[in-house]
Amino acid sequence: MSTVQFSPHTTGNSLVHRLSPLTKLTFAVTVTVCAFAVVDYRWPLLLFCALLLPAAIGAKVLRRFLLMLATFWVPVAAVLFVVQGFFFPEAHDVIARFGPLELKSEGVSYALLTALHILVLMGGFFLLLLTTHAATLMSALSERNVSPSLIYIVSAALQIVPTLSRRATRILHAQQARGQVIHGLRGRARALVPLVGPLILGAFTDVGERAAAMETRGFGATRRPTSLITVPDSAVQRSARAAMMLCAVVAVTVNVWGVMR
Amino acid sequence: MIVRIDSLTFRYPNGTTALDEVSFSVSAGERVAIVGPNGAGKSTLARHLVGIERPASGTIEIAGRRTDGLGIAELARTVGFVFQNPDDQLHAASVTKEVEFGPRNLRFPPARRKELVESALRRTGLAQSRDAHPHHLSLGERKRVALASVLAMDTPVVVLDEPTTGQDHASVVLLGKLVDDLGADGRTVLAITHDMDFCAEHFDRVIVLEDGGISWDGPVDAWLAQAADTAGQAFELPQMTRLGRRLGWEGSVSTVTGFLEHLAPGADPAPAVSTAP
Amino acid sequence: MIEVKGFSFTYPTGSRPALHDIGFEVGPHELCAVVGGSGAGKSTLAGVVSGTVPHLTGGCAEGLVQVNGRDLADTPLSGLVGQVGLVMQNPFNQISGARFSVREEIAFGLENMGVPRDEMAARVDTVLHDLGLTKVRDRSPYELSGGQQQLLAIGSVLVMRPTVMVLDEPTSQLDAAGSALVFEALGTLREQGVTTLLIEHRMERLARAADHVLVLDGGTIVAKGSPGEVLADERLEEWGVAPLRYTVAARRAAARGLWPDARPLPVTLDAAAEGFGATVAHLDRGDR
Amino acid sequence: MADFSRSTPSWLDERWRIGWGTGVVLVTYAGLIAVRPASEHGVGGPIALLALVGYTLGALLIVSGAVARLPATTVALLPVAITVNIVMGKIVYFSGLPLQLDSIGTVLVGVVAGPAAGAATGALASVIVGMTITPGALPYAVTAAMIGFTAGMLARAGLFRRLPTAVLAGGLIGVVAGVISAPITAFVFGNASGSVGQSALIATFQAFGNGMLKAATLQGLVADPLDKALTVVLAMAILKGLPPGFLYRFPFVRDRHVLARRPDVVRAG
Repeated sequence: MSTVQFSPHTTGNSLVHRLSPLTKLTFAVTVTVCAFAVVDYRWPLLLFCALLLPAAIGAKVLRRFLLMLATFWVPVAAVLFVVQGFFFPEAHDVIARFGPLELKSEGVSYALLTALHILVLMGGFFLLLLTTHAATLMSALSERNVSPSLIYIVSAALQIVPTLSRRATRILHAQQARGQVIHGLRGRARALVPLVGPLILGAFTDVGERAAAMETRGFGATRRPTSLITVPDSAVQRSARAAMMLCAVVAVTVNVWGVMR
Repeated sequence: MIVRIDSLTFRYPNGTTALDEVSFSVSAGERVAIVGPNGAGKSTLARHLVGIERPASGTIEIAGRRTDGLGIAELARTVGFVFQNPDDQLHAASVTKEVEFGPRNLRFPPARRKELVESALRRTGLAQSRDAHPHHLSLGERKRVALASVLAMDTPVVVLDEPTTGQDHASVVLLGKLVDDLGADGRTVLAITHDMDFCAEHFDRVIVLEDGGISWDGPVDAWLAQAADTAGQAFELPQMTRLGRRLGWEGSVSTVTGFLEHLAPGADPAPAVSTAP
Repeated sequence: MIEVKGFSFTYPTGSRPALHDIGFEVGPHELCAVVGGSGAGKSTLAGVVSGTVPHLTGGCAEGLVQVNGRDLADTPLSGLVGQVGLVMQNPFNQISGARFSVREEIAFGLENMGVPRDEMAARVDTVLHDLGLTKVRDRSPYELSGGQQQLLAIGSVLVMRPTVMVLDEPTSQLDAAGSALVFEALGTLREQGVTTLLIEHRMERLARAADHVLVLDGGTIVAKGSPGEVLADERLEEWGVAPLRYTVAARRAAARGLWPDARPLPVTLDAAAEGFGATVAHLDRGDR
Repeated sequence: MADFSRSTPSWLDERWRIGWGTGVVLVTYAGLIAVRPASEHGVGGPIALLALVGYTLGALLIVSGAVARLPATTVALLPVAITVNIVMGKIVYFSGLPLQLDSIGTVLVGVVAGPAAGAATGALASVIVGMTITPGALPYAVTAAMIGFTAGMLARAGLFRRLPTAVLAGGLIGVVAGVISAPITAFVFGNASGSVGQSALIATFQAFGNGMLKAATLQGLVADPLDKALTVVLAMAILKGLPPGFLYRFPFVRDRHVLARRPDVVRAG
């Protein structure tokens, strides 16, 4: 297993998998911007059905894609419909009554639009994450001269999370083995310091050594770093990215201008 | 029998068998070392004793009670577990408070608690650093604080996971004496260790785990006598054992005292000159 | 080449010096071992020779530390990259986390030095092979066992081909086979002319591998010399260092006339076997 | 160290990028307040886009500027702090306590390494959560950045020397977090993000006739200061446990007397 457990990435060799991570990142950003740019619920729905779904099918990650949306988008959408359907400010057009609550049409259409916007935002990024290994994304960014410090921080954080989660479990067991009872809300509140204290203190005190190790391995030395691996890119992808970026900028400009006016 | 394990089997979530039909019993006051190559199931076995892992099949009885229905915190009254990494448990603002955490959880009356804490601090040589913040101490000292915090719970069974790793000579000597004393007090000590010299000098009995099963259970010298030379790849055999073999001796010796006794019986009657036996 | 003269150091938060009036030299083709109890200043000394103390920790330093003829007081850490390699006690902290596979983690230092890709790949693969890590080259460094992580930490420094290596308990998590690999690699380095400073508690391996042994106690050097001289010293335990069982057995035997008179106390299995072999032969003759 | 780009014009160097980023965030916030009355019918699309783009751009500028100026020790600290945020968030979430406490790493970095490092920690933590747990965290990057930045500024002002003032600082950090995050909650997520409890609170405020942004702001002002004050109390306990030698590696703590003088640190001074 070469994947990092923490990242949702799936292995595969489809066209979408092989695209440069930068192309997929640009796509996720552009499709989100475009979705928010038009006030009509059919537009984000069209983007989702015409672009995101086919891409997920093509990459053979449809099941995971839908599963992730079910986990993360459905709850947000449900809350959205309840909150805005019943409590949308200054809405009058009542379409149904549930006891003292009144479901109003303005609220429902607003909820529908917003939920679809969020669907596109989440879908775009899920597609990127499902088809891209974090290592490839980081390598691609470092080829684009993104600061090595930034790359380091993100890469290390991604990798330390599972280690620290395991450690949290160990600490929990260690304190229970010293007779700590973790039952009920009060018990859990009391257990917080004995769990969190060792977790954070241990993690922080390691930092001094790690910084020393990095510096002796030349991190931050002024010479230009090289890279062991390269991320394939192509002229087609470069122009596609430029076009998408232009598209996003136009969408934003038109909107901001419209809003300000 | 304070600990009785019968046909204990355990599988990891991914299906690999970590322990396969392991059975043994330990009586009160026994000092048992559990040894074996990395990944043989030593830690998994130890985690079963404190209730962190639950057996797939088989039973564990501690002080006459089946552990099935007991939580980790309930088992803590009978089994004290000293984890390998002390930083996994140190959280209090002073050494004294840290050591008091266990007895307080177990609801010992204040006078008894104080007595237990004092005795644990004395035995681990920490009386001087009682007010220090545990995280401001050295690794060796932190390991001793973790040890003291378990001793203070006054459990009949104490389980130690790699107690000598990261410890300097003085601490190892102190630890060895502590293991001897606990045994003399009638408390049972089980220790996972890879330090064969430490094992030979302070334990009456060794349980060797290999591939999830027990390949030896009995006196240390008898095991070393029959252990093949290839065992030296997985275990760094005691220095005296290797010397005895080099001299072509039959049987096996594992400690300096045993070696001298074999060399010239009766010539070394009072070996207590050095702290290393 | 390491040269330390009249060196003292106090941590910014310390009330007394962590190192006091230290002086020693280690030349090319030499392995110098440092032993001592907890808090004796061993790790501080490793930091001093590798330049991380006081550059990263702050604190007050006096005296001279030269590595390959350069005074560390006026050399920034970046000036030592590729010359001095530091392997730390805890391999988990040595892993940068900046890379997602073992192979790339080993390459991290070379990337920072700007080594061209082809040369980098060749050097990385050699190190992977030498330390037996080829099988796990594509795994995440964090999925390795403690022992494998320790080998990775050593490999990530070896690959930079430093002329001075500083290792702080590099075999603490390794089993017998793993530490044999490390000591084999150290032997090769010594042949190649590398200067090595090794902090180690496995006295038995050290007695065979080291050219000199330094004993630190309370921040000062209390003994230095060949392993045979230092490790057989009676005061070793007072200094907080575990004596070898061979030495203890021979000393106790000598007190009862069971150790050949002129023979020095043994610090290796070979010497012990030879000495006690002579005793056994003598006793056998006496019996007859 | 570590240039963001090989040929940066001077108006885009590190310091300026933090300034520009903060400016963009503030202008965005002001814009959102200003256009709100006129947008009753267009709510959701353009406004959300403005909030999203303005905040993201601001966060990117702040992060790129902040990260470029960090010394190696701080660079090594950031991933650890980010991880602490994430794992804490998970622990507290599964404990069922009505709290978040998922900014403790950000606050600690702000106090130990200063406002810029704090801002970078917060923003990057959101990026990591966005990459691994839910993309819903991405739009909140700027809020998290502001939490770290504010913690750093208040530490510089000396509020973390004693516990009572530190609790006050926690409250202030909470106010900033509540106000800055409101437009995202209101416009991007239609007031439906966060936990069920938060959404219920927002719904109550809306039911009493408050507009969407006002309801989200009120909710933030109720929940955030309490959560951040508790975060700070916990952070103070941790700071006490950090070995003095560790804190000494950070010039921000060392030179600005950010923390109370401990007997063990005084000797150094």
